[in-house]
Amino acid sequence: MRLHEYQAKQIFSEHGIPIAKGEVATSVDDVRKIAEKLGGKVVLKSQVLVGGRGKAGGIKLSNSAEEAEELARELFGKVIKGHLVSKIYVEEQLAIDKEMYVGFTLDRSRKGFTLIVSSVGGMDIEEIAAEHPDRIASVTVDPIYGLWDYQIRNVLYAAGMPKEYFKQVTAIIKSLYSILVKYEAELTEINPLVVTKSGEMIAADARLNIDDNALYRHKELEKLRDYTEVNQLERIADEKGLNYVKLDGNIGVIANGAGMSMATMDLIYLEGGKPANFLDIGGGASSEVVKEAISTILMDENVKVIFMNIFGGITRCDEVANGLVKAFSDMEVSTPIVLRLAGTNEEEGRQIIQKFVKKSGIGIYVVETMEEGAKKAVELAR
Amino acid sequence: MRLHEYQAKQIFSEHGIPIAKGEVATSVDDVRKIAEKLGGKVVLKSQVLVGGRGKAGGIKLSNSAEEAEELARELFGKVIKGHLVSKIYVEEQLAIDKEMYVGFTLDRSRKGFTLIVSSVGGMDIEEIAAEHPDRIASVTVDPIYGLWDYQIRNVLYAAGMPKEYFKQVTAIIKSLYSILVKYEAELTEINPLVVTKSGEMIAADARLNIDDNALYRHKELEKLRDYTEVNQLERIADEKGLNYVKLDGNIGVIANGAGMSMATMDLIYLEGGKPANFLDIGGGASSEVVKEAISTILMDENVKVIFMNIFGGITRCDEVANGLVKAFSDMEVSTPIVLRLAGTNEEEGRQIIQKFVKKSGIGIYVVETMEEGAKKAVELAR
Amino acid sequence: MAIIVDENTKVVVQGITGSQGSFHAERMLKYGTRIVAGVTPGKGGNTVLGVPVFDTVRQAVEERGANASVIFVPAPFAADAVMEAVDAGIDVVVCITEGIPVHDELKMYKRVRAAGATLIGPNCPGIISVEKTHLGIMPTQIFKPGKVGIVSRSGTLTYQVAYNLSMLGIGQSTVIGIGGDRIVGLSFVDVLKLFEEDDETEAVVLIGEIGGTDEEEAAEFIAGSMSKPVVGYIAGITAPPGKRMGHAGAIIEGGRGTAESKIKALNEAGVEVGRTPMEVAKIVEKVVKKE
Amino acid sequence: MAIIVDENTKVVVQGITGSQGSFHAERMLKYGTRIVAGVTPGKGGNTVLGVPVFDTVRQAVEERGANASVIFVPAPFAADAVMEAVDAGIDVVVCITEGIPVHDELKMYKRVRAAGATLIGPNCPGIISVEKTHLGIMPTQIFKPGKVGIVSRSGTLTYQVAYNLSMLGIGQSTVIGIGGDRIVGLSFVDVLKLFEEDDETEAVVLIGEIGGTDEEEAAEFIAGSMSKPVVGYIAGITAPPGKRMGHAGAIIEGGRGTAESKIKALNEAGVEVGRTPMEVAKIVEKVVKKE
Repeated sequence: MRLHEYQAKQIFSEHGIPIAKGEVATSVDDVRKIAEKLGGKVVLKSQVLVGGRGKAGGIKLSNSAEEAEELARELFGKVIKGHLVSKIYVEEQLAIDKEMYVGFTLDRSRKGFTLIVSSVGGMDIEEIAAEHPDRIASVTVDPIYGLWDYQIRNVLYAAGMPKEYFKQVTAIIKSLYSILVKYEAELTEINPLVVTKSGEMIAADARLNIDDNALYRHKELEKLRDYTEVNQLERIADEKGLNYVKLDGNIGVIANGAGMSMATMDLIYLEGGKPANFLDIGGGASSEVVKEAISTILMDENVKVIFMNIFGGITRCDEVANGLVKAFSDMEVSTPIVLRLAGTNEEEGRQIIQKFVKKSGIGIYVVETMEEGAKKAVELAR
Repeated sequence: MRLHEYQAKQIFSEHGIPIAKGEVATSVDDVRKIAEKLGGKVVLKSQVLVGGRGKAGGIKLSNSAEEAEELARELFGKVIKGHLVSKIYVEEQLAIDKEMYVGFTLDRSRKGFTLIVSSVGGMDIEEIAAEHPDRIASVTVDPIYGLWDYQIRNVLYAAGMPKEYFKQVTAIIKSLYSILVKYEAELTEINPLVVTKSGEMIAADARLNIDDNALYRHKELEKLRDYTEVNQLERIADEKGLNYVKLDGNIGVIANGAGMSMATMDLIYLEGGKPANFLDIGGGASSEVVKEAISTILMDENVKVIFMNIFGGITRCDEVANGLVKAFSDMEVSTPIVLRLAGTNEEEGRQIIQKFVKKSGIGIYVVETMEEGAKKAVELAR
Repeated sequence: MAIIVDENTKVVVQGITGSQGSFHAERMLKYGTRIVAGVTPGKGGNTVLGVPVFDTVRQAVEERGANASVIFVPAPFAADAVMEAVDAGIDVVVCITEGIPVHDELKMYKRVRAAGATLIGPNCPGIISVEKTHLGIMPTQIFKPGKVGIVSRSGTLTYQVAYNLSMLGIGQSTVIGIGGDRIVGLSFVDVLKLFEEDDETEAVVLIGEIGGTDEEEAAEFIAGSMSKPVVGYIAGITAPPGKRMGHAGAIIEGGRGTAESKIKALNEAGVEVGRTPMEVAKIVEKVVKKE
Repeated sequence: MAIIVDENTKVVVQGITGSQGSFHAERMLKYGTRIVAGVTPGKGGNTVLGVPVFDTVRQAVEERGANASVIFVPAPFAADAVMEAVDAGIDVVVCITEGIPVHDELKMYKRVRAAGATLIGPNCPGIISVEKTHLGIMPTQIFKPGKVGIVSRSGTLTYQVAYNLSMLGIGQSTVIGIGGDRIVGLSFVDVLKLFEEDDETEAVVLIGEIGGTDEEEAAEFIAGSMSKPVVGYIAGITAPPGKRMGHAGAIIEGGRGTAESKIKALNEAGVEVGRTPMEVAKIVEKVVKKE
């Protein structure tokens, strides 16, 4: 779960990382009031959970409360890289002398959290890495031993950090690491970390991504999840506990396992079709989950056919078949279903479907292989 | 640094470990008031930093505020195993159904903290180990990985803990470990951990020893140090940063290094004398420290002679000699000094002393070996 | 011979009294897996499926000689179960559980490595040494004994490929799902090394997916140190960048870890990559017949 | 040969610009120790005693090939310095610093062991391989080359015994102060093993003190696995139980770790224990002459 800048900044501030004065607004009126309070010279920052919002026009400078009001009117309701602006963070403008970068990110290959520091900033870290390779340095922190001062020193020296900033930036890095551990983040960064003309070091942006799997231990953060950002269907799927991503094709995809789901989508493309979604029912799904998966996909009006591709391991084919039957019994479904069942309790599953099709006479096409299924689904979607 | 029961209990309570209602009192009047507040049926517990205070008469049961007042009058000013009672913790009486033991202690040999649990309690852990070996179990926690639930389960099963207590005792053990880590304790224990007749689990005593070397990171605890407990001379020495323990002989001992100090004491005993103290000036002592060491020892009226036994490594003999000269220059000293200097800058040190003795004519006996020094000191003490 | 586990492996099932645990324990027993014990704290002294249940893994090791474990406990307790297994001296830990917090997974990984044990998973289907033993949740009926090893980040895709191979008459030696999470106990390289040394394995199928750089590292190893033929499959060619595709393993971040980069790396290492599971099986058929 | 360090050991001094660091670096250089670098964060680029100073140990290793380190940094920063040294690939870390919190010491210990490096100390006088190299704060003039190894928990007592030995004409091979803290990098057993294998060592002096069970464990090792003669000394025979005698190593807790128990264990292992440092030297003389 990615937090909004204003949410992350509150947490940063609670852990001693200096931030600029600012407040979040949900209306044009709020923006004007906050801008007045801050003396007019402010930045309006669209709170959208996507990178590069500045370049995409999501960040505006204003010199007066009136101007802020006007800019807010433009920003609210605007769509930045597919994300609707419904909150604006209004912050005092900083007199920037220098921009830098600090951040931690999960490192799959080194099995730890990698601290990345750059003594230049204000652009994507990838750009910094490409343009200033001598000003960026990193070290992987072993989660068993935690972060040690020498690691910070090594990185600061290697990134060419001016010595006068060592103390402040070290304190900020230590706070970031505490936040990472405390909230079980998978990524946290400050880009840019700003030095103002008066010599203060301030987090001018704040990013904090929490591990979804750990949210059950951080109920206070789960409340911060912003559903206004998310596609309506994805939100419903999330509430049902389904792993669903909306796409723009017309073939609904249901599979078990992320790999199988992706492979199914890949096959549909290979056959010339376009998937309407990614939906992984996970391992060991109950018939209830299967039913919910089908009903979610049917809410997508683009869907002309559903391809269910199940290879049972921990998932049992009879459960899947029962879910399918339940879905069809509870709802009026006219969308055809291409069904491929293999693996654990395959026979039982097939028998349930055969019996049901015989009785109800509805359009379930049972196929033998996934290749055949993809072909059939693409054919039906035309 | 060992905390008093009432101090440790406050910390335990802040970390979710249930304790009985109680308050600390420094006067008979206080005791009566607290006892009244608690309904009369209370325990009076002398706050002395020594084990076995119960058997030594430091804990009294009272049935009324009046009785509490009377008992308090007896307890205040009493000396329990050499410790003066100046504080009494007044606590409600518990209806005890069962007593158990839980604690963590630094394990030098296994390089971690060993969790010890016993499903019987109310006596010293050594006694439990001897009398109920099948009811006591332990596991060493690797400080790198921390405490895991399975370790607690293993110990509880092995100690024959009744299953109905698992949940509560697990929570208490986890809190104890958090306290251990947070405050850098070297030992923390609850003995007895009590189950009341109404089924509550309560820490009836509380022990928390903090690593002295870590106190600089826990200023809030350093304030809790109770000097009323400590020998006046030891307190002064502690304020001067000296490692001093008062003993009951008449030969003042100053040496560098704990091993050397102990060896010096051992030698004095072997020669038939008795050391007045242990005093280790540590490694690399300055002349100022040496001077303070001498002046501290001279405050002990029993001291008839001082044996300074220095073998310089990181300590420089010239610094020691200068300290000695400073002490003699600033104070009027009639106590004879036996001095043995060897090691780093030995020659420079000896020259300083020779020059000073020549000039001032005071009683410094320079010896060649520590054996000779001990012999001379014992002789002078007679 | 088989890699990591064989017919002599003595298995303890952690979480054997749960619905998943008992369902799959029964299937494993039917397959011939030597399940010597189960563990569920608080259920010690019972018997499930004829298997004695203990409160702790230590007891299962001491009293029944267990040397491998399969873990079915829920995510909040799974890391603890792994730590318990390793501490009790278990050599091979197969963690089926999905949804374990990544900070826990890192600690598990470090502990297992420090102890010199082997962790398969988490979030994996387990391991099968065909007709010898099965530690996991695979649909065992699809496997056929033979000489192709399979290593995979995806559970269901593994079954799919094994199924296709079996249909073509090509059997498998050992099949391992290393797990789909970002932090897993075994890397492709770890398993490729074992297959390279295994007498019973003549060719290997590697099933990867987008995210991470494990496939790229495998390609490097294959180019430098593998003598046996490897056939690849990469899922997620059409996954839109930046979208989260199910389990955490499948994120494309910053251009690294794309299907293209993985396929390119494998091709450059001499690995033919099939576009569908069926195509993979056919390439294997070609490669194995050539031998 | 000498144990742990010799004339080829390339030393970096961490904290070389401090008063203790520079004082002892100078003494080590005079003794012939190959100090190739110093480290003080923020002082990189300077030169002290002709030795180049770096900001990080990594630089000292990369640019000067340092493979051992002597640490003089203050207690609050000492654990960090040890971690830095190990991480930079240093094989032998000698930590002189006194007063390090024990929770830090445990982490140091674990990290050093995991890396397969050697930690001497903390709170120790260091190590000297006589007339070859000296990493520490010992008064080098008292040592004489020879065939007796010394291992000790106490700094000054080590000097005392070495001094007495030298006066009797008995030289030393390597002398190690393992440190007086409760958690130190090397145990008596670790060092005894090395002396047992060292061609240049014919007899060993073990100097222990009250507290802990390291001497008891040493006795067990000597009885079972030492062929060379060992002579012992235990300080603290007269220390009152429960009183804290200076550094943390010297607490008598619960009857274990008393001088009596240690002397008894050593005697039973065939180790003669002297009552004074001089007596120790005389026993060694007798033992060495007998050989």
